[in-house]
Formats: sequence, C-alpha cells, structure tokens
Amino acid sequence: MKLVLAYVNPYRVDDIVEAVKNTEISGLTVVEAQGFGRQAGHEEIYRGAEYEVDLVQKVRIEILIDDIMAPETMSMIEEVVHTGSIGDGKVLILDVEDVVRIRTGERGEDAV
Amino acid sequence: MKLVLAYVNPYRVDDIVEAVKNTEISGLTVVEAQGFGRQAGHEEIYRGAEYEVDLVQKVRIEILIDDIMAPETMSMIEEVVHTGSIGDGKVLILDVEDVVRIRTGERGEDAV
Amino acid sequence: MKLVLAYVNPYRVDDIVEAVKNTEISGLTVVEAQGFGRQAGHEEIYRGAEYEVDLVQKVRIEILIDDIMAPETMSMIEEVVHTGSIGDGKVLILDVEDVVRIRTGERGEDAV
Amino acid sequence: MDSGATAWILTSSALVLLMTPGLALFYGGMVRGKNILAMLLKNYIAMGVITIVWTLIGGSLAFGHLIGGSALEISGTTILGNLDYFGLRGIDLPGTESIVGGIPNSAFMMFQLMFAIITPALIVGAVAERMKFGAWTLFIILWSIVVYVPLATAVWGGGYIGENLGALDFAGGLVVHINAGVAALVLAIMIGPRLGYGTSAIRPHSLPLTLIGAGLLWFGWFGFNAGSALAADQAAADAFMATQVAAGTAATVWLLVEKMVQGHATTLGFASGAVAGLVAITPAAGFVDPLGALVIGAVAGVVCFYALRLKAIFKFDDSLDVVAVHLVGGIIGSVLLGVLAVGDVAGGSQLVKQVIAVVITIVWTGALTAILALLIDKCIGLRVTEEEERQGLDISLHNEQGYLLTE
Amino acid sequence: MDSGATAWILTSSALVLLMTPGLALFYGGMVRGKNILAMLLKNYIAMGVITIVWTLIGGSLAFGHLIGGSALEISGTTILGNLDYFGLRGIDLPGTESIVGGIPNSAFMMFQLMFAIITPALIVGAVAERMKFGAWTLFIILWSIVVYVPLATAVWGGGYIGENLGALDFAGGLVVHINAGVAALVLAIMIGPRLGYGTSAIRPHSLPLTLIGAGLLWFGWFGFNAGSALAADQAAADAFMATQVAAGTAATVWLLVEKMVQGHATTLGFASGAVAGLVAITPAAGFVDPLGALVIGAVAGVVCFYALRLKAIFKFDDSLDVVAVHLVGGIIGSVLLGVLAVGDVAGGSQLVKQVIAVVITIVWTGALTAILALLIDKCIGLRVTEEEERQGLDISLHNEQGYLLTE
Amino acid sequence: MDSGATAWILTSSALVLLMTPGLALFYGGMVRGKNILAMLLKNYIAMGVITIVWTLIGGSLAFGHLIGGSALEISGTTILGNLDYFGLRGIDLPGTESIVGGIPNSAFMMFQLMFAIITPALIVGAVAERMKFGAWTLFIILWSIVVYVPLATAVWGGGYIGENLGALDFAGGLVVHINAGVAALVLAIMIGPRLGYGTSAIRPHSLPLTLIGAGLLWFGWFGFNAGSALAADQAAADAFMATQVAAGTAATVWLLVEKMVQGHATTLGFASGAVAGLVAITPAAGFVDPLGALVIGAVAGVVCFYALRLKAIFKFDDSLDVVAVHLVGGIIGSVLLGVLAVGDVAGGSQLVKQVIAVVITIVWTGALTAILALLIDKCIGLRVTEEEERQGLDISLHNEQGYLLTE
Ligand SMILES: Nc1ncnc2c1ncn2[C@@H]1O[C@H](COP(=O)(O)OP(=O)(O)O)[C@@H](O)[C@H]1O
Ligand SMILES: Nc1ncnc2c1ncn2[C@@H]1O[C@H](COP(=O)(O)OP(=O)(O)O)[C@@H](O)[C@H]1O
Ligand SMILES: Nc1ncnc2c1ncn2[C@@H]1O[C@H](COP(=O)(O)OP(=O)(O)O)[C@@H](O)[C@H]1O
Repeated sequence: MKLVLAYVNPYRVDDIVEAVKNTEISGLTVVEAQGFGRQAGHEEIYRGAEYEVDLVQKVRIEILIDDIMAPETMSMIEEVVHTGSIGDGKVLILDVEDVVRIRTGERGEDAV
Repeated sequence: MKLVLAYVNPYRVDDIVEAVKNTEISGLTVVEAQGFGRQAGHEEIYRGAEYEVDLVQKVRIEILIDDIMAPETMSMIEEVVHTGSIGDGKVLILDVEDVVRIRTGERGEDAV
Repeated sequence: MKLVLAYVNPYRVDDIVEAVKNTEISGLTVVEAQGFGRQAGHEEIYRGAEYEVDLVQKVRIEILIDDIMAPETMSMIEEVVHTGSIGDGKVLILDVEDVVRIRTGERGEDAV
Repeated sequence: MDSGATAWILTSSALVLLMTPGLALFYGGMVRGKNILAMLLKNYIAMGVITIVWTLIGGSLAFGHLIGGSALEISGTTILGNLDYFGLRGIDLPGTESIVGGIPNSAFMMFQLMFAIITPALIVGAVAERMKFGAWTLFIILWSIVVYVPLATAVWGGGYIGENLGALDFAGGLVVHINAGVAALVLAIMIGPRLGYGTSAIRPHSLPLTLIGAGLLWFGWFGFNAGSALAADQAAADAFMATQVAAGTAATVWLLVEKMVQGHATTLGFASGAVAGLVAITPAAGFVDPLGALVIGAVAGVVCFYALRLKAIFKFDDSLDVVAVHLVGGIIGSVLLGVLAVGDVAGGSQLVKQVIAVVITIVWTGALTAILALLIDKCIGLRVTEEEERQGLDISLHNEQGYLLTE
Repeated sequence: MDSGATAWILTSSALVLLMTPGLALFYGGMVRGKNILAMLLKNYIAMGVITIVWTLIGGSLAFGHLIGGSALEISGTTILGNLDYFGLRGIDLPGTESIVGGIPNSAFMMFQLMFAIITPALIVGAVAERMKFGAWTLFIILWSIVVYVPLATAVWGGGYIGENLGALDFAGGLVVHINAGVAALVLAIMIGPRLGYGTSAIRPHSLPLTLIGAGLLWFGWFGFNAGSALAADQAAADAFMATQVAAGTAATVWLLVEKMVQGHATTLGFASGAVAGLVAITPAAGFVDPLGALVIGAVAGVVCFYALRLKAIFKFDDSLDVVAVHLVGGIIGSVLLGVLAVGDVAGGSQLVKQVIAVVITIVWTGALTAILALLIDKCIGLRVTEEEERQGLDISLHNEQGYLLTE
Repeated sequence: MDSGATAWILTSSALVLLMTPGLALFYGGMVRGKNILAMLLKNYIAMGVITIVWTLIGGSLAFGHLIGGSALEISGTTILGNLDYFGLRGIDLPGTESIVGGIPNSAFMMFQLMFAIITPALIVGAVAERMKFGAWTLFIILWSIVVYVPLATAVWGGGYIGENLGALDFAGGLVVHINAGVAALVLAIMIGPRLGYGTSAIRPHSLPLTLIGAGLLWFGWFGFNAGSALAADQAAADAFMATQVAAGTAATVWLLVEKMVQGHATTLGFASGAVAGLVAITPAAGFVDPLGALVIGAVAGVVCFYALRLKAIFKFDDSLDVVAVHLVGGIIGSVLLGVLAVGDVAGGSQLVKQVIAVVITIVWTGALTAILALLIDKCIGLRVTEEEERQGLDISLHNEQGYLLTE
C-alpha cells in the first residue's frame, strides 16, 4: 500500500474531495499546514514593523491507496489541482508497510 | 524503526495517551485533522443553504517505535480505539530510515 | 528522495525557515501538533479541578529532499534546534518513492 | 434642557454606534476565515468616512433646515436641507432652533449620524468576500450623500414621505432597512456570485463571533428604537418593550420553523431570527403594543426564514442575506404597522400610505444605487481579481492575517 | 414622570439584557470546542422564550396586582398577581397604578423581564455538554412560570418573603442567584456527570471567550444592581459603588487564595472571583457601605473558591460551578447583609429573617425543580445519547460547527 | 439631585469600566497566542486591585478635600487631599460638600475610579509578553498611589496644574494618556526588548479580538469624554460629538497614510487610528467644535502613525505602541487644544500653559516611574526567565492555555 501525500492550496480541498468521490478511493485525511517554497513570501506590516512572511497557508492531504492505484491517484490530484502557477504544490508517494482498519480488524490491502 | 500512524476520533486522544503511558513507548505526536471515508458525511444547512459536509473532525496520531514493537503498538491502538462503528479509523505502519534525538544526538533505535 | 520529519518546539519555526533559506532546500511544510514524550507534562487546575496535561504544543516540520542531502538536512535541523533540554524533539527520515511538482509536472528528483 | 432626555439620547447614540462593530462581528463570523478582516474593515470603515461626510455636509444637508433657515423645496415639498451648518458648526448657538425640545441639537445630530453609519454597513453583507476595499469606501461615501441623506430628509426631515404623504417610520424601517436591503440586492446582482458559490461549501468560519455580534446588535438596538422616541418617557419605554418582544418572538419562531422544516434548530437561526425581528419592529416600535410587536416578530420569523430562498430562486449571491433579513424584514414592519398601530395613528388609510412609502423607497434606492455602482465599476472596478478572491481578501487586500496560532 | 429615572431604567434594562450574551460567552469559553454552539444557544434561547412567556403571562402574574386589581392571596398573604395584563396590554393606560413612581410600568416590566431571562440561563452551566436542547427549552419555560414568577412575587411583589417576613433582597440574591443555584444543583444531580468526567481532561476551549463574557457581565451588572434602585439617585449610586467594590475585591482575593493554595493565579480564577463577588453583593448592594461591600467581596472570594470542592466531595458534575458561584455566593450576600447593612435596615433580627428567606428559597426551588425535571425526563428525556455526547452537541443537536478554519 | 445627570454619570462610569476589558482584547489580539491570557489578566487585574486601593485610600487622597476638610498644601498650592474618607465612608452624608452639583459624590468617585483603573492598564502594552504577573500587580498598586493620585489632584482636584497654572485637561490627556504613555516608555526601556524582537516575526495572533476591543473602546470612550462633562447637558453632547468626529477622522486618515506609505490599508491600522484619535481628543473634547475635533483627529492620524517609528529609531521595544498612541496622541490633544479651543478658554497664553503642563507631567511620571520600577526590579525582578518567555506566559505564569481546539 502507498500513502499519497499532497501539499496544496486550501481552496483545493473541495475539488479534491469531489474528485475522490468519483473514484474507488476509500477516503482521505486533510491537515492544515503552512508552506514555504518557490512561491514568494510576502511582507506584512503591522503598525509599521515589517515582517518577511515566508509561510503560506496550505493543506496537506493524505490518501492511503493500494499499490496499483497509487500512480493514478497521484495523477488525479495533479490534474485537479494544476493551474500552472507557483504554489500549486507537490504530490509524494510513500510506501506503507501495513494497515489495519480498526472497526473490522481487516489488514493490508483489505483495510485500504 | 517504524512510524505508526493512526487516524482516529478526537475523543480518543486521552485514551491513547493513557494507554501509551502504560507501555514502553517513549512518546507520540498528535495533529488535528479532518477525515473523509466510509463514515457518512452529513448535510449542514446554514440559512437555508444546504452543504454536503464530507469531512469529519479527526486526529492523526504518530508514534515512532522500534521495529519489534511496531506490531504490538498497532494492536494496542486498535484495541483502545475499537468500537465497531464506522469512523473508528485506520492504523498504518511506515518505515523510518533514520532518527536522531536532537537533545542528545543519539541516532537510530537509541533515539526512539 | 527522502522526507525529513522533525518534531520541534513552536518557537523554532522561524529559526529553521531562516536556516533553510541559506541552503539549497527548496521548501518545507509546517503543521501544528501536540507532543508527548520525556518532557514532563504539567498539571493544569481549572476551578479547582486538576488535570494532568501530557500534551505539549509542538510543530511538525516536513522537508522533502533528495537522497544525498537528507543527512545534512537532518544535521542542519539538529544544529539549529539543539539546546540540550528535554523537549528539543526528534528528526526522522522517511523514504519517498515518487514526487511530482504539480505546476510543472516534473517528477522524481527534479520535482524536489 | 431635559437632562434625563439628554442622558438617554447620548446613551442611545453610543448604543447605536456599538451596533456597527456588532454588525461587523455578526457578518464576520459568517464569512470564511480568509476574509474575516476584510469583512470587519468594510464595516468599521463606515465609522470613519461617514462620520467625516456627516460632519462636513451630511448632517446639515439632511436636517439643517430644522435648525434654522431654508430648505431646498420643490413646489412646497421639502427635498433637502441647507449647508448653513457646514462642519456642524454653530448648531446650538443662541438663535438656532431646537430640532427636538429638551435635547441639544448636537445630541440629535450624533444620534442621526450613528444611523447614517450603520445603514451602509448593513449593505456589505451582500458583497461579502469579493468587493474591493477602495470601491466599497467610495461607494458608501457617495451613497450616503446621494441616497441616504435625501431619504432621511424625506422621512424624518419634514420631507415628502413623512410630511406630505404621512407615512410613518419610527426608527428606520424605510430609511435604514429597506434602503440598505434594496442597495444590497442591486449590488449583489451587479457584482455577481462568489467563486464556488453553489458548488462548494462556503460556510461560516466562526459562529461564536456571529453570536457575539448578535448580542451586541440586540443590546444596541434598544438605543436605535427606544432612542428614536428622542426623549426618556413613556414612548421610549414602550418602544423598548416592543423591541424586546419582537426580537424574542422572531428568534423563537425562526427556530421552530427551522426545526420543523430542516430538522434542526441552529445557533445561526436564532441570531438570524432575532435580527429579523429587530428589523421588522424598527419602523413600528413606537406605534404598536406588546401583542402587536409579538405578531410582527412572529411574521418576521416565518417570512424572513422563507425569504432566504429568494436568492436561490432568482440566482443572486446575497452572501449574508441582507435582502431576506433587512429588505423583507423592513417591508414587513413598515406595512404591518399600518394594520397593527394603536392609538392616534391607527386608521384605514395608513396601510396605503405605508405601502406607497415602501415603493418610493425601493424605487429611489434601487435606481440610484444601480447608477452609482455602475459608475464606480466603470471607473475603478467593484470586484477583486479571481486570484485575490481565491487567496482571501485579508492577505490580498489588507496584507494581514486574521488568525495566527502557531505560537 | 422622572426622565432621569426613566433613562436610567431603560439603560439598566439594556445592560441586564446584555448579561445573557455575556453569560453565554462566559460559559461558552469553558466548554469543549465541540459544544460551544450548544452552550451559546442554551443561553440565548432564554432571550427568546422567556420574553414570550413574560409578555403573555409572566409579567402580569408576577406584578399585575401592583398595577391594579387583586392578587391571589392565601390568608392575607399575596401569593401571585393576576392575569389582567395578559400580553402586558394596557399597563400604562390612564387609571392604572404606577408600580414605581417616576418611571413607566413598561420600563419596570422590561427591567424585570431581563431578570427573568438571565436566571434560567444561569442554570445551564450545571448541565453543560450533555442536555438536550428541546428538554432545556421546555424546562426553562415551565420553570420560569412555576418557580421563578411566584418567587419574584414573594420577594418583590408584596408577597410573603419581602412583605410578611421582611427579608431583604436588593437585586436578586434570593430570586436570581440562590434560585438558579439550587435548580442547578438539582439538575446536575439528576442528569448525571458527563462522559469522561473525573477521568479525562475536560478543559475550557477558549478562555478569551470566557474573559469577554466576564467583562460584559461586570458591565451589565451595574444595570442589574444599580438599576434595582429603580431611580437615578443616591441609592443607585451607592449600589453602583458597592457592586464595583465587591467585584474587584472578590476577584483579587480569589487570585490570592489560588496563588497560595495552588501555586498560580489564573485568568479563569479572576473571572470566577469577579462573578462570585458580583453575585454576593447583589442582594446587599443597596444596604451596605463600601467597606461592607469589600467584606462581602472578600468573603465571597474565599468561600466560593473553596466551595468548588463541594462537587468533588458530593460527586456531582456541576460542570461550570453554578452551585459554588451562584448558590454559595447568593447565600453569602443574603446572609451577610443581615450583619453588614447600614442605616434603617440594620438590626439584630434581620439576620434571622435573611436566613429564613434563604431556607424558604432553597426548599421551594429544590422541590419544584426536581419535580419539573423528573416530569420532563419521563416525557422526553433530559439527556442526549452517548453517541451524541461524544460527537459533540454542536453537530449532533444543531448540525453546525463552531469553528472552521481551513480556508 | 439631577436625576438626568446622575443617570448619565452612572452610565458613563459603566462605559469607562467596560473600556478595560475592551483594552484587554485590543491588546490581547496583538500578542502571540501563547501570551493571550497573561495579557488579558494584566489588564483585568487593574479592575481588581485598583478598585481596592481607590476605595481604601486613593479616592480620598485624590479628592477628599473637595468633600470636606483640608488638603495637604505647599505654600498655598493643593498637593493632595486627605484621608478623612478612608473606605469612601460617609462621602454623601449630610454635612459633606457636593463635589459636583447635581450628582452624588459616590457617582463622582466611581467615575473617577474607572479612570484610575484604565490608566495603569494602558501601560501594559509596553511590557507585553515578558513581565512577571506579581511584579506587574505590585507596580500598578504603587504607581496608582504614588504617580496617578497626586497627578489627578494636581489637574482635577484644585491642584497646581489645573488651578494655579490654569492648564486644561477635559477628560484625561495629562492624567491618563501622557501619564500612561510616559510610564510605558520608561518601563519598555527598563525591561528590555522581547526575545526575538527585531529578528523574528512577532505578529498579532487574532486581529478579530483586537477589533472587538477597539469597538468596545470606542463605545466606552463616550462615557470617558462625554461623561467628563459631569452632567447631561450641552457640554456633554458637544464632547460626545467631538469624540466621534476625532475618532472617525483619525481612523480614516491613518488608513490613507498607510495606503500611501505602505501600499495597504489595514484593519489594525483602522483600530490604531481610531484609538489615536480618541486619545488626542480626550483633553480637548469639551473645548473644541466639530471642525476643531476633525483637525485634532487628522493630526493624530498622521503623527501617531509616524510616531510608530520612534521605537525603531531609539531601539526600545514598546511592544504594543503605547508611546506612539498614548504619549504622542495625548501630547497632540493637550497642545492643540491651546490653539483650537473655542469660547471662553480660547486665548494666546493657553498654549503655553498646555505645554508647561505636558512637561510637568512627563517629568513627574518619568522620574517616579523609573524609581518605582527600579525598586521592584531589585526586590522581585520585573521580567520572566528566558525559558518562561519562550514557553509563553500563559502556561509558565498562569498554568493555563488560551485555546484548546482538539475536541
Ligand atoms: N522541499 C519541500 N519540502 C516540503 N514541502 C515543500 C517543499 N517544497 C515545497 N513544499 C510545499 O509545497 C508548497 C508549494 O511549493 P512552491 O515551491 O511554493 O510551489 P510549486 O510547488 O508550485 O513550485 C509549499 O508551500 C510547501 O508547503
Ligand atoms: N483512503 C484513506 N486515506 C486516508 N485516510 C483515510 C482513508 N480512508 C479513511 N481514512 C481516514 O480514516 C477515517 C475513518 O475512515 P472511515 O472510512 O470513515 O471509517 P472506518 O475506517 O471505520 O471504516 C477517515 O475519516 C479518514 O480520516
Ligand atoms: N515515540 C514518539 N513518537 C512520536 N513522537 C514522539 C515520540 N517521542 C517524542 N516525540 C515527539 O517529540 C517531542 C519531544 O520529545 P521528548 O521526549 O519530550 O523530548 P526529547 O526528544 O528532547 O527527549 C514530543 O513532544 C513529541 O512530539
């Protein structure tokens, strides 16, 4: 099994959930995050004091998926999120050694 | 070393921490998350406008553990959290290549 | 590619971002977290009711990096964050199987 | 000078001022977190610029003729006051007339200023999360001079609606709520729906903020309505009572309908119902007894609830429901008062007068608001770019972030 | 008509109305985030339904006999007013009597309504995070008619406690705080502890909200206490002074004790101490001098702090400490006033009268609240399901979420 | 007794009390989340300890001689009142003199107490996020006796500045704002900058809190300024008007300057500008007409904005800009009133008197604050440890957490 991890802009969450619903992917988990990357930070000025703000609001989306569907899941996210502008984000694939679904006790691919 | 990852309901955090305290597990990290899965989303209506809300409040718990204890850590969480109802969540195991404890500089299994 | 993961104290974020800017690392992602470990929890008393609070505010920092730079990234964080007191935190390295940069479609090492 | 009346009008003026921050929170809680500051500022800014406009010319234009001297008249009907009191200078000097017996003209002018502030602020709910800050500021400055001031004169300054037609508006059903509601409708249509409206879930980011706001609004509304008696007397106490009864009833009724229709009574429903009741009782507060107020509240609770559906039917994105609450609520109160008023003002023809006054207000405001908005849109544009809207107005317009909780 | 007095009572009524939102925030900050809206709404709903109840029958039942006509009497003792003023209609018509010289009856009725609203709202702290919304709403409607109104008549309407016994209650030690505190105790016991109570850490989710609430409560309390003079005179000013002194002293003393006993002075401690002081001075505000107020505040600061332990000792989950703050605080003030009162009311037997009045109130409220709660529990159930409680009442009862910060 | 005046002073006292919670929120939103509670409590504690200090001795020391009996005088100049009214006992008994005709002395004393509370609270912005709680509490107790009370006597109690010099201070430019501003400057320098000041981004954690606070401050300020007329009359209404005009103008002007200089109008800028305007009009509110108020507001909006740079230039960490807003704003108003006052007080020499009064205040407060702070630093230390500062003061000092949103 694989864990597909995506750092994307917050307003993309709805789109991704919508897209996921139309696939066989069983679920996903979203975590609020702040990101720093090529996307230029900006300067915020509070009462005259200037601060270089490098961190931009992002979300981190995690999808657990079986080995076979991992690449297409990656592509699916890529497709949904792509705008071509800096800050679109990244998708990663990690290997998952084992999984259990707590409710049923199913393990491995069955638990995905 | 392994990273045991669990997506569970928020009110389970206390139980898991309590359980972890009674083991040799050295610690854990909790992140707030929102999850989508088999658990039915619900419809929220704000001033007459209906929204399908798919994301449910969850937490993501991470436990770094040595290879040997990984399976029993997984089972421990399974046991503590299991109710048999949809939304109980999932536990994953990822492989960790290296670890360092910042305070001491210890590496690998010693740092867990 | 590797994912370097660090659990550290929140007031370290600025230092790490600053340090990262002076390297070739392309970015990082920060997530708020709460941690439990050797660092003693404390007791909070709300209106006479005492609660053992085990979870301490932490952040979880994630840096995607190519294989070669992973160890030095780990050391960099270690160096920046180290104070020698309990709670300094941990750095982990996970293996990443694939990466895509959504904006450009670049994959693998190019996408880091 | 009646020190009790003066104390009450000063207190009421402060209460009405507080309603604008209250409204800001009420609205602010309903937008997404990335637009909270932009929403707050679009409300607060009214406390800035309208104060200046009113002090320099607005107050004098609206009510200068009541202090002394002549008004702009057309065939005997007062259209607008004069500019003799530019900068509100000398409004209480010996030789001036007292607008309201017993209280200083400056107290009256400040009380009225607070109404002039909150009225444009009410409109902003319709264009939440997408309007430019500069365009908004320019809009309310012009709108308050071109639309608000003449209407205030027409209703409360001895002008056509109040004097010649004889329609009643105790505390601002026409001048404040219908006025703001119509402007909101026009702006919502002209600026278009938010990105993602109708497709993605655009939910309130902090209902506790909204509830704080609703509490402050309810509190401040006693100044709004009972202060409109312009004295601390039986009429003020009665208006206070009507206000409380209508608010409590409308909130309760809204919850009941919500529960029956949608299955759940909600916090936002309570707040919405309360505000709807407060709006509806505003024009009538001084003219109805408690049972009349109860009826008005109950009607507002039901009708405004169903009026939320208008925007889905007619497909405009009145983001925070200014039309359903203020336009519809204002009409309910203005019209029902023709039926429910007790005492002197009760009478068959009053209902007709009220309806005419409502229609005049709708036409007046609708037409002028559309022209103003068109002008501003042509000159500087009403709406932010898509990129700015997606990023959130807090960062894109104001370069600030609402919440930062990492440390 | 005294316009100054009328101004002050209208102002005070508005201030007391604001206390209910203040209380909602005070309580709301102390619950977990998943129950914030449910807590707010259980407070706000009192502004809805109690307004209706009071307008229709409550006001007339409690004080109708003071306006005109007869009361329900038992062997010469006034038990309850009449229903002549159903819908609060005609309470200021020519021919009616003035309840308080100088102010309209409608002002008095609204001032009293605000007390009738906040009293049941106070109770909700005891059943936080687990009571059904419908059951709660039904409970406060019935409780306000069956328990509150007769007590108000007994104390302030020429009834047994105030008139025959001669006990004093300046602004609601008996009627509001002991009354609410006893009801809270009964409900807390009957509904049982929250899931996880005593085992897991159930901590306040937003102390800033609690502190906003405490600020609004303190502010509003000036209306509560100084307004209870029912005039803008020396007595009002003295009650204002006593209120401020007791609140400030109790808050300070609470912090000192906390620091000594637990090692840290806390924000929640300050807020709790302030409210305890405000509660304790309520019955006495018009009868003590500043040093008397200081003593009452200091005693409240210490005793209410230690009273927090009662719930651990007697094992009931009075979630937000209504008993320790309102019941104990109310008793402190009601009894100490027998010792510390200055002027006319000073005298040996007053202490005895006060104690008797406290006992009567406790018995009255305790018994009736238990019966009411039992009835409601049998009919529709008081408590949510375990599943709903775990999920949080915001979603499970109201289908809303308090905070949404992703975007 | 003037019931209208009494109603207004009681209302105003309540309004000024509310300013301290308002200030707490205003400040609280600007600190980091880990210090929110410590910031709130350092404000709220003033409502505790200063109430006690003022009741016991402060009130009598400042104004006892106006009620009856003698003052401490040096060569005919009143320096301080007496202690005849320890515990504020007997201040309204027959035989006492009325400080202000028409209102009870207790009302006057409470109104003044609220000023004595908020003044030290204003200072805390300068030492945000690093001062010990015990040291802070001790500091404000001593400071209020040693610095505040004698200054209040000198300005408002028939002392040197008000009586002999003839300087004007309508509502506290000298006594409140310059006084607090100077103390803030001294403390900021003595306690040193926050860890990470100038290197890492120390940003406001919740601007919505700050905006709620700003709203409450603006609202309460009507009590502050218009209440300072000590009657409900023309003067009160005029002061109300000046207050509103200056606040609105300063907020608007601040935004304009910000937009031009920095490219963005900000929410924090609006709030800051409004407060700057309110500060600047405070000493002048009763002496200028609306256009004068507009000028003062405009000047405050520009000058206070640029005064933010002082701390960068002189390298002190006045964390929440008490110097730029209160010291500079207070000077602007105190001096400009010498130029812009209308009516009786207009005249060439007034400007000189105002400048002298400002200088005296700065020297007085500067010297005594430094001594006090030094003493406390030697005895118990002003500042928390580095470890505590890093961890955040909420947990390290108060063992509480501001926000807990997991469940
Ligand atoms: N090396 C990295 N490690 C972890 N997260 C990263 C890294 N680089 C980028 N990110 C995440 O991806 C987001 C987008 O990256 P950015 O470089 O700004 O744009 P793009 O990916 O479109 O080139 C960042 O805000 C951050 O959250
Ligand atoms: N494929 C997935 N990838 C990532 N997270 C998932 C996935 N499926 C489920 N989850 C997480 O687990 C939670 C519970 O899953 P759900 O399917 O609702 O219940 P259950 O696991 O009991 O069948 C979800 O809310 C989500 O956070
Ligand atoms: N076994 C673990 N699994 C996951 N996270 C851990 C683990 N142990 C520690 N952590 C994280 O690291 C943080 C610091 O750990 P702690 O043991 O308190 O100090 P130190 O690492 O300095 O010995 C914890 O708060 C937690 O977030």
